[in-house]
Amino acid sequence: MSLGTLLRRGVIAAGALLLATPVMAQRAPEPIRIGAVLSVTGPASFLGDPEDKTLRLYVNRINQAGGVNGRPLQLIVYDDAGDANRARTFATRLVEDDRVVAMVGGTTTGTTLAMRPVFEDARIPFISLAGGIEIIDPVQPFTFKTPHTDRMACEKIFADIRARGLTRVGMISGTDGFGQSMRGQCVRVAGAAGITIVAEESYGPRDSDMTPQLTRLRNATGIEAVVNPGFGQGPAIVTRGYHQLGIRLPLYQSHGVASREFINLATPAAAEGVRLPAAALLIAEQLPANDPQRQVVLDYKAAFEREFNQPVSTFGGHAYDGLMILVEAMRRANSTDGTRLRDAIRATRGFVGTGGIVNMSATDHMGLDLSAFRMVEIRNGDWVLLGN
Amino acid sequence: MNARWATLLILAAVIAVIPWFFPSGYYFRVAALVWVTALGAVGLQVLMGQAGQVSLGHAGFVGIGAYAMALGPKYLGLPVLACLPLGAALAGLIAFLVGRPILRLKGHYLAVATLGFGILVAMVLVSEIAVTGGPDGIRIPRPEIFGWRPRGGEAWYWINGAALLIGVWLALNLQHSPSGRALAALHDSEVAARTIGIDVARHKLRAFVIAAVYGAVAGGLMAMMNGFVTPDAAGFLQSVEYVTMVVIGGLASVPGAVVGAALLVLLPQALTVFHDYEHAVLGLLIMLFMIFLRVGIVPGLASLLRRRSA
Amino acid sequence: MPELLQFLVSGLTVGAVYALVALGFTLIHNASDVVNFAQGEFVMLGGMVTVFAAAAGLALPLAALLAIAVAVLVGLALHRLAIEPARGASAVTLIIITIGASIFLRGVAQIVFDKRFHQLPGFSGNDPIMVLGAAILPQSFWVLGGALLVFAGLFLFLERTLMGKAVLATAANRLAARLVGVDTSCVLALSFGLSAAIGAFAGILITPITLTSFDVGTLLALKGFAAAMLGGMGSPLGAVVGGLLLGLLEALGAGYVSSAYKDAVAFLVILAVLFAMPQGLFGHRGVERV
Amino acid sequence: MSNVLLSAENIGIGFGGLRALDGVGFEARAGEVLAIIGPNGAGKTTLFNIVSGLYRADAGRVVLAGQEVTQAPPHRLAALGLSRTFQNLQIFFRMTAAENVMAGRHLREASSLLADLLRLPAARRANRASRDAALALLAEVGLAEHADRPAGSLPYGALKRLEIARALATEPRVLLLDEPAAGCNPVETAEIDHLIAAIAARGVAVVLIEHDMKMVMRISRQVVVLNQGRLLAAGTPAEVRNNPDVIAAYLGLHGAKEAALA
Repeated sequence: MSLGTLLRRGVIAAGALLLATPVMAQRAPEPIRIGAVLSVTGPASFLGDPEDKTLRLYVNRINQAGGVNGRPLQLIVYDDAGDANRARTFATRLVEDDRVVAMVGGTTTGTTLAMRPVFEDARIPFISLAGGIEIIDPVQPFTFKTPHTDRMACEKIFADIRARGLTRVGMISGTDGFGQSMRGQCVRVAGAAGITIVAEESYGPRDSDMTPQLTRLRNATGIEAVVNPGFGQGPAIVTRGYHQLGIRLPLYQSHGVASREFINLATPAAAEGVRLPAAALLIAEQLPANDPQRQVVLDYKAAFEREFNQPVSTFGGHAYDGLMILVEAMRRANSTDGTRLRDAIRATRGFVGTGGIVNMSATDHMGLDLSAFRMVEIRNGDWVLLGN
Repeated sequence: MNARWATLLILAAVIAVIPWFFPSGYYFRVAALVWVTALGAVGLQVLMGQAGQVSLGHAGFVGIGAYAMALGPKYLGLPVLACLPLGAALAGLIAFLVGRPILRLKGHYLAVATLGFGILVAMVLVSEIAVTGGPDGIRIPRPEIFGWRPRGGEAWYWINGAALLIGVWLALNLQHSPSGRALAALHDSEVAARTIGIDVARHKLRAFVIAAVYGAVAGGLMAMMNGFVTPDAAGFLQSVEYVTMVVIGGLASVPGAVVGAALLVLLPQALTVFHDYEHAVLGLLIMLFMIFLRVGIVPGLASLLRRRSA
Repeated sequence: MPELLQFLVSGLTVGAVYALVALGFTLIHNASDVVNFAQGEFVMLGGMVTVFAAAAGLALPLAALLAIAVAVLVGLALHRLAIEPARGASAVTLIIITIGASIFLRGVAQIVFDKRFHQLPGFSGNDPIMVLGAAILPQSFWVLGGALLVFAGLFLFLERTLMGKAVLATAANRLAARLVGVDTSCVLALSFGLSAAIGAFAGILITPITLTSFDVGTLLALKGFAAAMLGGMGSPLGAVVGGLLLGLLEALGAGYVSSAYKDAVAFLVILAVLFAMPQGLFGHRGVERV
Repeated sequence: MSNVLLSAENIGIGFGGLRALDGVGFEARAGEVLAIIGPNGAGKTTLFNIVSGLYRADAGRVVLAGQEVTQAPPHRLAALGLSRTFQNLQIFFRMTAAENVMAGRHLREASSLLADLLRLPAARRANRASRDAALALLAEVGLAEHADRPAGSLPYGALKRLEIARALATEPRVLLLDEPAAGCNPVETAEIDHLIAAIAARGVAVVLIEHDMKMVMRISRQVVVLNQGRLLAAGTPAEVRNNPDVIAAYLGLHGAKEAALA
């Protein structure tokens, strides 16, 4: 070995140490590497944290059950803290350094859009957990998503408002990506749904008090219902303030309010009567016995809550769906080749997830329809499924 | 003046040699990120280290530069590359306009005023969704340089490396020039600087504009490299990170800004092994660095070496 | 009119918390020139420790006391382990140390507690009281009353006790204070402990209204810092006025101007004040000594 | 008189309720040393701060080389030929001694920001010229061997002279020296003494605040005495020395103190 190569190897080793590339023990059979870049901390940790927990939990369970195609899964998770630039770097790391065969994750629409070109260039399937419709519209060859789009949430909410004979809506939305993206979709579909948006307010993702905005909505004339696109603690504070100010109009939250934690944070008294479009997961026990999703959501809920001692959220459920769609596709394709895997994911039909029944196609990389959403109302501190 | 050439030579050598040891494209990406972040930090070093004026709004200018790359092509139909100088000029102009009143403030008051500026920029980027795409960000078309389309980490590694080299060269030139001396003078004693004929307000403003232009160019390059930008690029946390880079590397030192930037870009990559403990370890390391090398890494190590050899 | 009253109450409640955070900034700054960006983490500790202690079965008052004790211990440790070893370093170095400390504390909190949001029940229930058409939460009275208590207590401490006078003397002139026998290092430790206690207290009071999580500190530190600057760094009165003013500005900005730009409204007013009064509302306006 | 370079007329300033200066003035002539004396708190440094543009007087006017400059900022005054030193040192501590003086060449450096950034020949020429000038001035004040030492490492007496060198670097026509010999030993004082005389001999109008009476009497052509912000006396050293008011208010008080200490 020449001095040059020796030196070179030394520096590579030092560099590897410096960048702390996980050194993997060589085992047979070679594990299948799956990547995830999630916003485990930062402003979107409300979404990213349960996603992270779910992926780890289920990769373990799959491995205990013998892995996929005789090979164990290896999950590599990076935390982008909600920052798109950081997400992009980790995406490159997954593709170039960790050599993952697929990616589940991308907590927010912003980080997903920043990472998408990396996976598209590398021709590696990328299943995003973010809501924005622009992720899959127009369809990109290798990019999929599991959550319902915010457009669907808006349509579902507006349909319910119309069913109550109301048309004039006030909106208060978070200025985070989730809130603004959904706000935009609601504005876009309002006309077609026969809804007029007569007043709009917003609040910062970390704001601690929304009474001034709500006071303005209360005093705006002609509002018949209020919609709150947002996630995390914001909707809880909005709901509290709404109740505190004694506003009696129907209040609609979004699918971003995706966990029983919301009722606790908002207090059951304030949350009474709030309606929202939710995935089956929230109302697992109330699903009729013949509902195809019942078993899946009950199992996921039980597993998650037993493991982490905290209520499930639909965001964790999106991660579950993403991972399972990928695993099924791997089994069907019996391959980890990017394009074959992509074709297999695209061929997903009748997959029963926590979010709904997924039917993908070349033109639909999400595969959910409006039936995936169920309208629920909070009564006595619990979700109640409304008859569709 | 020898130290100036030595710094440039070492930096050029590092940029030229390390790719040789990169095991994968990911390393190009990270190193390219180091160079472009360092470019932004060098700009802040001119303002904070050389002129002694604090800014908690540096990322605001980075954001302006980055969004110019998206908005120029979208609304003015310009080629992306043309937007780089345009964004820099715009950032410089904005700095010139807001700098005049803001720079009358001193110390913490200046910090809070620049903080306010940065927050305002981020707020506009988040709120004016129709123009900026809002919190989910906006795409940037791929640039074309005489028919060549830089793709992937490696191309950007060289582009950003070259930009950093130029940036460091300019900053070092400035430091050892009449203008740089004027900045150093007003940094040490504004009163004395004024009485020897230095127009303190004008020179502070120059440093502010220079920092803004550096920030905008760095932001523009980063945006092109990512092909995407979100308002986080202009966020308060980014501004704090830039300040931390400059201080941790050594306020008085141009190469210090590069070292500080390298540290703060590489650490989060290295600390992923700690998973949940990542932030705790990062905070701990920042504290330890500042406690044990309080003048910053580069000047701190330099004086340690000098003491050892003496 | 009820609208205006609603905004005022809302602004004062949030502003009281900003004022308490700004007060913490001021106390530590006066004793050491350090701008302690970990101040927001004390607020976080107050809320989070109370929530978790209460969840573990401790009575709320005891949980609150425990939270304050924990925050004070953290404050003292911060001083002893991070600020004291760097004594003599430049102000900006010390600031970066506190930024590191804030990242560290948040990182530890995220492991010790969790990454979720938590709430506390209102001390006197959650049913609003209607005053002239404005709905006021009983917790708002707790926040305002508690803040008032802190302001009064601090005033008495500074003006009426020997230790308080030592703090004031140190603030006025550290060298002179040391020469007349004030143990300035002890004063500094005291300031950290006191700031931590005040921060934690604010955190406990506000959690029933605003909820809490491991990372609520960053934004509060930012707002508290701005409030302290608006009032004039170094002036406890300035901190209080600055905090309340900032809270009011945000509420009125959101109520009358635009909710998307309410923070912008607040910052524009701060900038305007600083342009007219470069040392803040109550800062020292002494002539530059040459 | 045509050779009056700097005149301050009827200067007044108040801080809060306190009248720090009231109706004070002086005329400094080319080639002469004018001393301003008075007990501590008499307002001497305040007068310097007004004349050099750091404070704004609320009454009176300042004329520099025939041009009214009452509200002019310090950097403009410097450009018009006024320079000063400080009682409490205002050294650029992060620079070397030579760089301190080079900074004083600021107004003489014909180099643009662009040239400086790109290190064009203009910038290099300016650097070289400034360094040459600085070394010459350092030699003149006796600091040649310390040129490349960090200013922070120089002893107090040397820093006093460094400030003078920096002020001279602006090529002033009027030089204000605020206690140049304070804290210096007799040898250093004598050196400064010679230096001041040499500066005046070049035609510079030197205005001096000093407590060392021997030095004042030795080198000044005129002496202005301030007491509690008012003009107490003005004239030649001999006139002032024999002025009964001065003896009573200033020398008497001072002398009594010195006597008590002796």
